[in-house]
Formats: sequence, C-alpha cells, structure tokens
Amino acid sequence: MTAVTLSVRRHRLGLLLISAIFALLMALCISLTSPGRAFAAEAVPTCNPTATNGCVNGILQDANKQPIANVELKLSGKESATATTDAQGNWAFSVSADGKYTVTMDESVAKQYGLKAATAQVEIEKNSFDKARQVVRFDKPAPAAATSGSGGSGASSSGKTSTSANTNSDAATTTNGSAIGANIGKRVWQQLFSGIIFGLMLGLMSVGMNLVYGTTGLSSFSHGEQVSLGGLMAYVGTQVLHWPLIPSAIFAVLIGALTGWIQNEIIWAPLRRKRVGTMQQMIVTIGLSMALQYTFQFFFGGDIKGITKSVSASFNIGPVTTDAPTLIAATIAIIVIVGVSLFLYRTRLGRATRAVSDNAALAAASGINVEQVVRIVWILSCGMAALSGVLLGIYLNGISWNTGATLLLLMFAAVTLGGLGTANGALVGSLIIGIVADMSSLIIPNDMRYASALAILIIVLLIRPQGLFGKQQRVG
Amino acid sequence: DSGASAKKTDTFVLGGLWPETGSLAYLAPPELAAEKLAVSDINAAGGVLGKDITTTDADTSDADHADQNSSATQSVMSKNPSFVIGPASSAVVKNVYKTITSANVPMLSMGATSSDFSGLSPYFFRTVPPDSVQGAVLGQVIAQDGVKNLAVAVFNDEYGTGLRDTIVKTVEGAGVNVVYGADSAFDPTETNFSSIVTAIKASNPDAIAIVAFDQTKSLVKELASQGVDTHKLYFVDGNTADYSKDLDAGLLEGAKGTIPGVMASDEFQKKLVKAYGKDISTFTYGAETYDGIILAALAAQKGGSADGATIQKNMAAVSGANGGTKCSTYKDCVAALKSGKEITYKGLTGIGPFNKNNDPSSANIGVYVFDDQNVPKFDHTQEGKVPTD
Amino acid sequence: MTDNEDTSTVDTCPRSEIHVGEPAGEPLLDAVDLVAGYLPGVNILNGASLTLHKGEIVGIIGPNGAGKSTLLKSLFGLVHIHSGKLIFKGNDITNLRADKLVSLGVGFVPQTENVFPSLTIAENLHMGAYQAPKKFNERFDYVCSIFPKLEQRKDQLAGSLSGGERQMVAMARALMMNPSVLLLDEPSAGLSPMLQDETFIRVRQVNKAGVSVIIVEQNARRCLQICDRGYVLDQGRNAYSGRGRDLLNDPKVISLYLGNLEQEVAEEGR
Amino acid sequence: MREIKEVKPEVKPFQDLAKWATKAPEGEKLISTAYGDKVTKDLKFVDNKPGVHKPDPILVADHVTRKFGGMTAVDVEHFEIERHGITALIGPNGAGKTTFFNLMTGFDTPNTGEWRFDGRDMAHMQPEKVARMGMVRTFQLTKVMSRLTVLDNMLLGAPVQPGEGMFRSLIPGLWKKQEQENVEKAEALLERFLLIKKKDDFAGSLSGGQRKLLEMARALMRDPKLVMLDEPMAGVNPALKQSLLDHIMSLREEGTTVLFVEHDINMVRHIADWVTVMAEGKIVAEGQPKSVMNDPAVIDAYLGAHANIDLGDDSVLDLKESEEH
Amino acid sequence: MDFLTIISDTLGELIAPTTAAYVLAAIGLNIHFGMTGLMNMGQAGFMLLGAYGFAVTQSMGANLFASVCAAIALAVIYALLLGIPTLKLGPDYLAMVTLAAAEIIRIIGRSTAMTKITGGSAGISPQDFTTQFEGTSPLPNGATTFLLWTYNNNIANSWWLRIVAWILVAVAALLCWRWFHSPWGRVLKGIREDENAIRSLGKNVTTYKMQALILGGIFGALGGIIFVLPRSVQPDSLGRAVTFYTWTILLLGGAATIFGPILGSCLLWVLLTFVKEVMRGAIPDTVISSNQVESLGWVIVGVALMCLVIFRPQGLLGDRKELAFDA
Ligand SMILES: Nc1ncnc2c1ncn2[C@@H]1O[C@H](COP(=O)(O)OP(=O)(O)OP(=O)(O)O)[C@@H](O)[C@H]1O
Ligand SMILES: Nc1ncnc2c1ncn2[C@@H]1O[C@H](COP(=O)(O)OP(=O)(O)OP(=O)(O)O)[C@@H](O)[C@H]1O
Ligand SMILES: CC(C)C[C@H](N)C(=O)O
Ligand SMILES: [Mg+2]
Ligand SMILES: [Mg+2]
Repeated sequence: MTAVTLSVRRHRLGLLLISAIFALLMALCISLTSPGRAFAAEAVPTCNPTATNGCVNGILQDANKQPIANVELKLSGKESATATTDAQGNWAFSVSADGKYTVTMDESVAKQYGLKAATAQVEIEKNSFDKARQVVRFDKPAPAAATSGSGGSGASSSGKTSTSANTNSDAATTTNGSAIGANIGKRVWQQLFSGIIFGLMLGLMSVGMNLVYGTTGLSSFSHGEQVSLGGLMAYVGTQVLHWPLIPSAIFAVLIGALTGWIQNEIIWAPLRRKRVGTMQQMIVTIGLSMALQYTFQFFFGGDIKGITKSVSASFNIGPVTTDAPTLIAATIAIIVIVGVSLFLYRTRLGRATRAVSDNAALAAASGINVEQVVRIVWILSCGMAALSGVLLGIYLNGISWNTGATLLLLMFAAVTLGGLGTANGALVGSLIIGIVADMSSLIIPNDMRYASALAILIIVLLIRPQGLFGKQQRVG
Repeated sequence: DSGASAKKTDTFVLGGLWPETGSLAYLAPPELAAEKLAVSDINAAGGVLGKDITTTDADTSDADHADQNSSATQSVMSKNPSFVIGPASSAVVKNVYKTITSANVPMLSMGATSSDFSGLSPYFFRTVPPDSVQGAVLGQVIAQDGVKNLAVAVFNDEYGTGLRDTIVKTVEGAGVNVVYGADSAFDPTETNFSSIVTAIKASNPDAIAIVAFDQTKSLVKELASQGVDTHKLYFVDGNTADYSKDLDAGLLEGAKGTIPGVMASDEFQKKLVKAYGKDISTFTYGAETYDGIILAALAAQKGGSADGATIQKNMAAVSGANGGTKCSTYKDCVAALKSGKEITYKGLTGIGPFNKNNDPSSANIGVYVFDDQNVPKFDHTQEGKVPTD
Repeated sequence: MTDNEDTSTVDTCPRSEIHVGEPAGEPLLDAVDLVAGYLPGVNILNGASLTLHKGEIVGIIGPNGAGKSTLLKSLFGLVHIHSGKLIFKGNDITNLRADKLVSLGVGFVPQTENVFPSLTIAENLHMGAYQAPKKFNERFDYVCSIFPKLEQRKDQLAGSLSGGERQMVAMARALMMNPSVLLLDEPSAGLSPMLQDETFIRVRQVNKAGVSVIIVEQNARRCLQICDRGYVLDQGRNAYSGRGRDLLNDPKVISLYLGNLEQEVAEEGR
Repeated sequence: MREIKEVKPEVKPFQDLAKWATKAPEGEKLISTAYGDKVTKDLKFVDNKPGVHKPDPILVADHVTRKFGGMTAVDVEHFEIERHGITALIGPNGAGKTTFFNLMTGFDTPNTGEWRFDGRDMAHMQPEKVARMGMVRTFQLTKVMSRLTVLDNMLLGAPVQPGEGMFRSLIPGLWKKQEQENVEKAEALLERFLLIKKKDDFAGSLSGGQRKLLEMARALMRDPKLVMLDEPMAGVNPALKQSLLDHIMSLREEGTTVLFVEHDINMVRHIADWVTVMAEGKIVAEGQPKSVMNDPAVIDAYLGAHANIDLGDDSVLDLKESEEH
Repeated sequence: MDFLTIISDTLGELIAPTTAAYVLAAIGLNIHFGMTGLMNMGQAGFMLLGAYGFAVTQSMGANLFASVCAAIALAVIYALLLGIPTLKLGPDYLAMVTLAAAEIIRIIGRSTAMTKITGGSAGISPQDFTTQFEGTSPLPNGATTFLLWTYNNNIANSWWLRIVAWILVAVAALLCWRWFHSPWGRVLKGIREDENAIRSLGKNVTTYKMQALILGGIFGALGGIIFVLPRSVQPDSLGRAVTFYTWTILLLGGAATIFGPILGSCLLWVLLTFVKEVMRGAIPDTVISSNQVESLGWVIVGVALMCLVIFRPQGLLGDRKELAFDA
C-alpha cells in the first residue's frame, strides 16, 4: 500500500496548492496504474465514496447560511491532509484508510463566525454505506451529549450517533412544534384560498352530480369517472393532438357532454323504462365506474397525466400566492355554477327538472317531456363534470385514471351537506368541504384532513338532518 | 419440508408478480422486459435441468387493491411455480408474501426495499439493499450539499415512512434541520397537494426530499406553482424517473435522486428494449429482476431440482456465499456448475452474495442528477456492505 | 231526487252496446276493449271500453280496485295497453306518451301523488302550464278564482299542504293548460263538502265552456248528478252503463255500488 | 259502432260486496248497544259549545298550539273526547285537523300545550309509546308497507308480541301460537274490509281506496282504546263504506273510542255521537250532530250553500245561457 | 395456458376465504338494507374495525376467543355510536354518513399518528395475528389436494381457514333464515317500507334499527376477520371499494333473500377471476400488453356487472315483483 503523507504548514497557500496538485497527480497515477488500490488522504473539490476511498466533507457556513470561503481545514488521523473552502464553502477530503479522523480549523475562524466548534471527529469505513461518506458541519449546534467533551465534535462517529441523533431529533421535533405554531399565521390565508379554489372545483362537479340526483334520484358513482374523462380528454387535446389549451378544453367538455347523452340513451333511459329501482341503477353506476376507470387505465396507463407541461409564474395577492390559471379556473367555475343555479330556479326547464325528480309520472301528465328533460340533465351534468375535470387537471397539475374516483366521496359529502337535490346546497357544501379540508391541516396531520371534512358532514347532519338547504317533509 | 413443492422436479415454472397497473405501473415495462430477457437467455443456454423454463404472470396493482394482490398471488401460486419474482413494492410484498412463502416457494423482490424485510422469511430474497442503506446515502448527499433546513414529503406507505425515517436520522446526525415532514406523511392516493405545499413553503426549507411514486409529478408542479425552488429536490428509487415528457424543461435541473443498484448499461438497455418490443423510458430495477431470475435458475440447476425448497437452499450458494468461480452469464455459470464447481454469479447489479437475512450482502446505490431536460443522469455510485442487524 | 221510474234505460254490460241517450256523432275519445296491467301476466283491465263525445261529462264509478284509476292511466299513456285500441279525434293514440297527449289537449288529475311536493304551489301551477308558459298569468287568475286559497299560499311548498289543499293544487294544475279533454281521478276526495260541490260545479262550468270530461268518483251520487253518461266498472270490465240519472236511480246499481246511506240519514233526520 | 263483447260467465259483477251489503233486518240491531246508549245518554246534557267539559273524557287537551312560520295551524284551547263515543272532527281544508292528529300522537311537537290520555300526560311522548298506550291513528295520505303482503301489513298492526324480539324470534315455539291467533284475526278483518282476496299480494299493488281500507283495518288489529281515523272513507266505495260504518259502530261495543275526520256529511250524521268543528286551527263549534249541522256558521264555512241542491240542476251554473235540457 | 388451470383457478374462488368474507359482509348488509332499509354505505368500516379489533388484540397477545369478542365489541360500539345520532336521518343521508364514517375510520387507522397501534398505512403483518388461529387447526401439517384444488392445510390461505369461514357463513345464513321469517324480521321489513307507519303501530323503530345495525355490523366485523386472515390488515384494502363490492354482491344475488349474498359473492369473484384468467391465457402479448389485459379484465367485469343488473335488476334470486314498487 502506498501511503503518501504530506505535512503542510498553516497559511502557506502556495505550498498547499502545489501539494494538492501533486497529490492529485499522484492519485491519478495510482488510480490509473493500479485501480482498486487505496491511496492517501487528499483534498478534492468534491468527493464521492467508491470501493477504494471514503469521504470526509462538508460545507462551511455561518448561522445565516452564508458560505465561508478560504478557510483552511486540517484532516488528521489515519491519514492527513489540508483543504481550503471554496467560494461556496465546500471542502472535501478523499481518504483511503478506514479509521478515525479529525477535522480541525482555526479556533479564531470558528469564533469569528460564531460556529459552535472548531474540531470534529469522524469514523470512515469504506465498505459501509453509513460511514463511507461523512459530512462535517461546523454550523451544527453542538449536541447536548458532547458539550462536556473536548470542544464538542461536529459529526459524531456513527457509533455514538444512535444516542446523539436521538436527542437531536427530539430537539428537532420540539423546534418543529414551535415552528409549526409560527407557520400557522403564514399559512392561514393561503390555505383558506386554496380551500376556496378546491371547493369551487368540487362545487362544479357536485352541482352536476346533484342535478342528476335531483332529477332522477340516482346517486351516480360514475360521476368521478366523468371528471377524469374531462381531464384526460383535455390531456389528449394538448399533449397528443398538440392543440392549444382552450380548444382542448372545449373538446373535452364536448366529449363529456356526448358521453352523458350516449349513456342516457343506451343505459339510463332503458332502465327507467323498465322501472328499475334507483338502488339497482346505482349498482349499474358502480359497474360503469369500474368499466370506465379501467378503460382509462387501458388507454392512458396508470400514471398522472399533465394537461399543461408548463407551470405558470406565480404572484402574490396580499398574503396569498397564486397564478393566473388558478384564478381563471375559479372564475369559470363560479360563472358556470351561478349559471346553472339560475337555470334551475329561473327557467321553465329548470323547474321541470325539479318536477321530474319529485314525480316523473305527474311531470309527464303535466306535459313535460320527461325523457327530454332527463337527457338534458345528463348532458349538462356530464359536460360540467368534464369541465371540472379540465379545470382540476390544470389546478392540481395533472389528472390520472382514478383522480375522479378519489374525489367521489368528497362530492357526495358536499352534495349531502348542502342538502340532496338542491343546487345552491351543492355549491355551499362543496365550499365548506373544501375549506374545512384544507384549513384543518393547520391543526391536524395532513393525512387526516379529509376525515375532518367528513366529520363536519356528520356534525351538520346531526343538527340539520335534511342538509343545509334541504326542506323537511311533513308527516301524515 | 412438506407440500407439493418438496417433490423433486425438473420443470422450472417462473411466477411473476408485477405492478402492471397502479401508481407504480411505470416500473412494469423494465421489469417485464428483464423477465423476458432472462427467460430467453436461460432457455437459449439450454434451460434449467435441460428443460425450457415457463412463466406465469399476474398483475398485483397497488397495495390498496389488496384483493388484486391476493388474487394475483393465488393465480400464480395455482400453477405451482418453482420460484416467484416480485412484487415490486414493499407494501404489496407485505400483503402477499405469506401465501407464497408458506407454500415453501421462494420469492425474490426486485424492488421491495423496506428495512423491515431483512430476514422476513427464509423464502424471501431480494436483489435490492434495504432502505437503511439508500436512506443513509441520500441523507449524506443532502447534508453534503449544505442543506440546512430540509423538508421531507413522503407518502404514507411501508416504504415511504421507512425510508423517511432513515433519511431524517441521517441528515439530523449530520446537522441538518428537518423543518417539515419528520413525522407526517401524505396519503398515497392524494391528488391535491396545495395544502401540503403551503405547509412546506411556510416551513422555509432549503431543499425538499420527496419519497413517493407517481404522485411526485403533481407535487413538483404544485411546488413550482407556489414558487418553491424545484432545483433543490431529492428523489428516491420510487420517483427518480424521466420527467422530460411531463415537466417544463429545466424545472428539475440540479435535483438529485438515488436508485439502489447500478445504472443499466447501454448494452443491457438495448437488450431490454429489444426483448420488450417497445420503447422503455426508465430502466429502474430491470437488472435486479434479471439477476433475480438467473440466480433462481442457477439455484435450481445446482440443487438438481426445480422445487421450491431446493432453490431456496441453493440461492445463497450460487450468489457466492461459499465463494467459487466467478461467472457473469447464465451460460457460463451453468457450465461451471456442470463441471461440479461452486460458483459466484456476478450479475448486472453487482450485488454481493445473499447474507443471513437474504439481503444482498453488499450493494450499490446510484446517485443521479437531473439534467436540463428533467432526465436523471447517472452521477456516481456508492458501494458498500449491507448491515445485517 | 228519488224518482226512479225509468230503470230500463240502464244497460247491464252484455247489452252495453245500446247507448241510450248517447249523443250522435263521432266520439272524441274512444277506448275499445282495453287490456292493460302493471305486471306482466296480470291484467287489471280485461276489456274495458269507454266512449267520450264532444261536450260530454262521463262518470266512472265502481268498487275499490275495479280498475278505474288504471283505466284513466291507460287512457293517458301511463299504463301500458296490451291490447285494445284508443282513438282520439280519429287518430290512434294507443300507448302514446303522456306529454304528447298533453299537447293534444288532454289534461289529467291522478288519484294519488298528484302534486310535486318539493315545488311551491306557484311552481306546481307553472308545471301545469308547462307547454304554454305565455298563458300562465291568465290561467293562474282563473284557477285562483276557483280556489282562492292557492293565491294566498302560492309560495308554500306543496309537500306541506293539507290533504284537501293538495287536492286543490292538483285540480288547478290540470286546469292550467286549458285542456279540451279532462281526465279526473277522484277530484273531490279529501275536499270539504263545500269545495266538493264547488268542484263539481266547476266541472260543469268548464264542460259548458267546451271541455269534455271523464270523471272517476267515489262520491258517486254527486258525480252521477252532473254526468251525462256513466259507466260502472267492475273487475276491469264495464258492468253497467247508461245516463247518469238513470244509473243514480237504478236499484241494482244502488244496492251494489252506491249504497243508500244518504236516504238512511235523511230518514233518520226526519 | 263496435263489436259486442261478451262477459265471461265466471265473472259475476261485484260478487264480494253482495255478501256484505246486506244489513240487519229492519228494526233490529246486529249487536249490543250498551256503550252506545250510555254515551248517548251522557252527551245529551252536554252543552253545545266549543271546549265544553264532558262526563267521561278519555283524551283531554289544553292550550295546544302549533305554528308553521307565521301561520298558526292549530290553536286548541280545550278539547275533550268522550270515552266510548264516536266523535267526528270536521272543518274546512287546512283547518288543522291532521296537524292536530299529528300533535296528539307524537308525530309532531306543539309549540305549547299539554294533553292527557286516560289520565296520563302525553307531552313529548314518542309515537310508538302513544300507540302502545292504546291510541292508534291512521294517515290521511296512506302509508302502507308496499313490499310486504297485505297480510303482513295487518300482522304488523297486532300488539307487540314475543316473536318481535331479536333473540326470542329465533325460537319459534315462543311465538307460533300467538302468530296464529293474529293471522286469524287479520283474516277476519280483511274479509270484513273486502281485502281477503288480496291477502298475499304486495300492499303496494293496492288501489287508492284499498289502501285506505287496509290502513283502517290495520289500525284495528291492536284493539285500540282510542282509534283516530283521518278521512278513513275518502275514496272508499259508498256501498262498502256503508257496510263499514256498522263495523265502526260495533267497535264501540268492544270498548273502543273513535275519533274520525271526515268530509262525508252523511257519514258524520249517521254514526257520530258528537261533532267537533275546527276552522283555522281553532275549535269553533261542538255538539250533537244535528244541531252542529244546522249551525249557520258551519253551513257557511264548511257545508256550503249547495249542500242540498242537485248539482245536475242548471241553477248551480251562474251562466246566462242554459239551453241544454 | 391450459384450460384446466383456468377452470380450477376460477372455481377456486368458489371456496376462497375472501369470497366467504364478502358473503358475511353481504349478509350483514342484507340485514341492514335488505331487511331494514338502512342504506349502509360503510360496511367496510365495520369490516375494518373487526379486522383491527381482532388483529390488534392478537398482536398484543390476547387469546383467540377474546380477540373475536373484541372485534365484535368494537363493531357493536361503533354501531351504537353511529346509530344513536344518525338513525333518524333519511336513507340517502344515512348512506352518506355511514360512507363518511367508514372513511374516517380508515383515514384514522392508516394515519401516521396511529402507527403504533394500527401500523399506519402499512397495517399489521400476518405473522403478528394469524399464528394463534393457525395453531387451532386440527388438520395435519402440509398441503392437501381436494378435487381441483391444492392448498396448505393450516397456514395463511389454507383449508383450515376455508372450513372455518364457510362454517361461519352457514351459521349466519341459518340465523338469517330464521330471522327473515320471524315477526322480528317482519317489523324490520315494515321499517324498510315506512317507518312512520310502523311507529304509528307502536313498534319502537329506533330500537329495531339499532338492533339491525348492530347485528349487520357484527357480521361485517366477522367478515373483516376472515378477510384479513389470508392476507394482512391493510386499511386501504378495506376501503370504499369493498363496500361497493359488497353492495354489488348483495344486489347481484338479490336483496332480502337468504342465499343472495352467497350466490352473489361466488358469482362475482368467479366471474372476475375467469375473465382475467381467460384474457391472460387467450390474448397474445403482441396484441395488447399484459397490463392492458388487466385493465381490460376490469372493464369486462364492470360491463358484465352492468349487464347483469340491466337484464336482471332484481338480482338472481330476487323477486321481480318487488321492483314494481320502489319503496
Ligand atoms: N302499481 C300497481 N301494481 C300492481 N297492481 C296494481 C297497481 N296499482 C293498482 N293495482 C291493482 O289494480 C287493480 C285496480 O286498481 P285501480 O287503482 O285501478 O283501482 P280503482 O278502481 O281506481 O280503485 P279505487 O276506487 O280504490 O281507487 C287493483 O286490484 C290493484 O290491486
Ligand atoms: N309542515 C308544514 N309546513 C307549513 N305549513 C303546514 C305544514 N303542515 C301543515 N301546514 C299547514 O297547516 C294547515 C293545517 O293543515 P292540516 O293538514 O292539519 O289540515 P286539515 O285540517 O287536515 O285539512 P284537510 O281537510 O285538507 O286534510 C294547512 O294550511 C297546511 O298548509
Ligand atoms: C419499485 C420500488 C419503487 C418500490 C419501493 N422501493 C418500495 O419498496 O416500495
Ligand atoms: Mg282509483
Ligand atoms: Mg287532513
């Protein structure tokens, strides 16, 4: 084994450079001539461990993350070398022998930059993933266990790590706790905003779903797939056919509406004619949902498809960061939802949809073409679902074969919360669900946020069993 | 030893459990290609015990389709396989391994990296090192890059939280503050990342480590749209993939990722594409799949029978636990075996012989850096011993 | 009112083809041997026939479950007709969709579930005028003159109305379209005596104004008083038919279908 | 003209009713009249004024009000029902009769008020408790269990029995006998109500009138102390109605008190011992049927001017041109 | 692919523990919906609770009987908590609340915060909770071939589990038969049709509904135990989809029938396996890739399900006449 030991005096930059170059050359020679053989420690710009060398490296920063350049660090132990930090504060030693090493720098530098320590001990073991590469960070607060030690060691050897890392992570979690507390203020507005946006998207889907429920009494489990369909069709438009976004979106909505029309003609209308109950129809929607979902997967695969590749520039409105597509999507959602509500409450056809839902036979007896009304409702509902799929795909940065399915429960929750069959209810319910879900992650773990939205649903129903906008029926 | 698999047999039936659907579906092509390639290489070299090997495959889908997990397993098991390759993800392995191992059929996962699986069962093998290794490497890379405040976004899954724990442990040991995600995780079925990103952003990290599968795309876009720096991201084997088709050029430039195993060589890549018959965008775990199958075939060849118990007994030996002639193709290895020698199969993955936990005793972790087209480019690899405790 | 001199004018079914007192001319609505039912294999109507001439009021009475409502529903396309023929103004309308019939000028008040419970009264009436929204105001005033309560309560949900109030809404809804043929299924049920009478009188009034009416009633005496002709339906078939007055006074019809409660009460009162 | 269609011989017109349309021979009563006579005697001396006290009340209500939004649907100051009597509750549509029923039976909660049934306070009592105390009602808009057979509908009306417990139902020995008795009783009632042929059909397939009948028959399964019938005869064929009135009267002799709402004045005159008139939520008149029916206020608000006029008469049409007839 | 394997695989589903687990869940749902008209859209919640109750106590070392009791107790408590406030809701609203409640259980069970108890999203591994059950098997070790099928006798997806599961099913079906034809069952059906009418007849509707909810929930919990025994406790594997499948099974077989759940479950899983096996065997990889075969399999099952309902809406054993009167 060839061990080259270089002893370099402090503050002799020239010599250091020369020796570094020399070492480099040597190392090159050695590695060229006899690969696989170890070589002595040396300073290198960056170090990655291999079978033959380990790494001791780090970045020298002050407490404000400012790099400290041109500081000399000394490696001692099995092998020794000296390195100087570069403009980014980077330094690295490549070592060849396993064993303990100590990295030191001038005490005065440590004092000057308020670093916690000027020496650090590490253990290198080339064959071990844990120890082949050791990172020494003098900016790290001294571990509690090491304060009594000799000036405190930066990165403790991994033998000790088990204890010190534990105390460390405890400390980290406590700081995390307070950090989260401080963060809440920053997050409230942003979360509220995103909750509203999400609520609007959800509203667009739920209103459509509610329309079908309101007219035919059918809870459609395949509505989620109609949403996915919209998003995926927009993806086809932009990424496969390479159309601009707007024609693609229109294409998606048209396809969505078309599927609404077709499925009404070939599935729902015949089922209604056969007087099949809504429970049974619901099972058909489950079947349809399965069939559609996996058809999407068949054609589009299991991954998430981005409708737009680009991410538009974000800007701030007050405390909220957002971007143009999000705002446009929200505006479209509002316009469509308001339009549909007006349609339901102000137009003859809208009233007819409610009449059909109450009593289809009587509606027919009043001269309403029930089939026509239901057809329109299906087209409208699926068209809206497709639109929401497009907007959602843009807002959530992608759509996959099962995006809609995962949102189905929230749609149901929104619709129920607002009161089944009421148009305004679906919107208000969606907003509540959206806001509660997003805001609750301020308090409870993020992975439980949908649980809070659903809990709200249950609480509201306990107080108002008919939903927020539902009307109670009289008995007797 | 009991059951049908104890009977000596010379027909080697290879069972395959693949993530053909679900959020890991993008990894199925390289694995299936590797299976085809391995089978054709083996059969070209005369098969196992003189007979061609046959395959039986099934799709396990995601772990949240547990029914499909088990029905796929059932379907493969019903063909009395000598050996099962797969499933890829830890969560699915957890769902199905018992059915397979209890029938004394050895199984080998090419991707399940959960640290908990070391020594899971004498019949469970893997050609990837556990996450304790990957996590350590990634953690050091993060620390080495001078990150002071790290956010970790992981999905709540066997693999996600396990890997997170080692990353967090490593980086904290190296002086990095974990400002977000040390003890939270998001739902694997999450589609709306806005509140997660808001929380991450509010915690002011210098860099973010992401442990997830396909969810990564939406998360990255959401990060970008909320104005978070996406050049300081750290990925893992579940998401270090080619994003050139999904993200704006340059969005990920400089981001890093780790993948256990070696980077597939160009030659191997070409072979895989040829065997698959279609273009493959990522080659993750192709080599691990290939080596796993070859090892099993060699084990059968060595033991002189293609039943599960025999294969299980000889897996460690052919991987080199007892030393012996080094050989790197099935053909050479079989020749060596036939001449009665102990062998050490040196495959594409460069892993060491199986240790007592049936983990590779040594392995590689590749570190990749994303280029301006959002394609991960191989940077360097770190090799080492896999700890056994 | 108890003069039952001429019972011979009442037909029992086998002779039902001789329609005494039947106005000459083309029938407006002609149902021939209708066979219809709800479930496959179970026929409720077993060859019921009925003729409505222009300007007539035709009453249908019969025991419960005889098929009166089923007959009306099948006339209106709400129950599938298996065999038989339905002619309206010379055109075959067998199994024609209900909304088409509405546009042909047929109105219908069902016996049960005859309002839209989650719509307000005004909206219910809007639905009545669905095919002619322009005429809404004019017709609305008209029906409110019959049932003044509707005007006061026009924004109340029909689902919260009392039984009688619902009945008013149902009747009013059918009148909104200004139909030329009106099919009424027990329009007076649940109404107070005063409104019952009022209803019958209004039926006569609209009839005077040119609307032909088929009315099913259990308030048979009142009904037969205003009917030009009446049918007695039993087990899905015509059992008797004849002029309203004649049926009213026919002892057989009385004992089997009408009862004599009224007379009894009247006697008690004396 | 159309072909002659022959009636198939096996279908005799209306064979069912013929059996029941027969009455007791002239001058004879079919049943004992002890309770009836007592009630008649008792009520003879009661004043004909609203809210009057009665000798032997089974139900006493005080200050019961119910508001819907701005409208007061029920506002009953004091009201009593005579035990074993047949009391008719009449009044214009929307007077609050059904709402009053709902309040008394626990299906709705009043804004104010208290009432006692058989001496027991009934406020805030659940409907099922009310029924179990012997106060059974029917619904104006019928409620039948559509996908249960008519017989099952009837059996559900029977008092709670051991077989209706979750665990006891597993041991048929515990309930078979009582079940059999119930079936017999139900069949007898169905026969009376001309529904026996429909016994095994789904109740959902009944016609409007048949549902009314079933509803009433079901309420009688329990032998209630007080049965509250909400327009039981609306839509029932007059001949059948008449025969059922005798049945109602016979109920009294079995100890049942009857309160009914009805718009058929003849029926009220025929069987009611006492008539109460409600209008706009208030009780406006009470008394013997004859006197109440002749009260001009009642005639004005409820019976109408045409009550005794033949509607076939052209005089009812306020039309100038009456060229017909 | 040889035809015999397809057949034996497919028919294997007939006796699979999962099939039995679904039967039990569907029997529970039948008591809820078929008899009482409770639209329980959260049967998976009962199953998950049962599975947790069993597996958590097992992994803590309780004995088998205690664990089963714990599972049942959890189901009962959940039913009470859910029922007391919600049973007065209308059917569609009840459906939503149960769906949401089941989802809440799953979300909480899988959350990182609960990892210590429930194992978080990773769930509980079989070795932690199946050993005692496997230990109770009277069968000899090894595997047995019976007719077409070979399974291990005692371990995991074993004959022992199959025997226990189907005995449970038989007992449940017998109990249901007794209940359905008793006055108790009649009251429940009455409630299904019109609870106000039942109230007016003096039956305590809330008590009956609660009894039904608890009873069905217990069957659900038992189904949950059977469901996890051959695999692992994985909260996501007992999510909404399971509820949907259970509904499908119930309506496929015919609601309010005794054998409907059994027939429905067998049919659904047999069909599903058959379609996929045939596709896997019959379609060459060159036509469509093997993962597309999988999706296509699900598509076909979805379509088949739709067709079954469209052409036989009352379910295989249901009564067509009942459909004429939609509640
Ligand atoms: N939806 C239905 N399904 C099956 N059978 C029905 C249905 N509706 C009515 N029926 C049956 O059809 C027969 C006739 O019913 P319909 O309603 O026509 O009688 P109706 O003469 O109008 O009697 P009512 O005077 O009581 O209203 C009855 O025997 C009834 O049981
Ligand atoms: N839930 C409710 N909401 C609003 N108004 C109601 C409600 N229930 C009843 N009403 C009103 O209260 C009044 C009394 O109704 P109720 O049903 O008691 O009348 P009724 O005397 O039974 O009439 P009818 O003879 O027509 O059946 C009616 O005007 C009705 O519109
Ligand atoms: C295929 C891999 C991405 C799977 C991952 N390593 C896991 O254990 O779940
Ligand atoms: Mg009728
Ligand atoms: Mg009333």
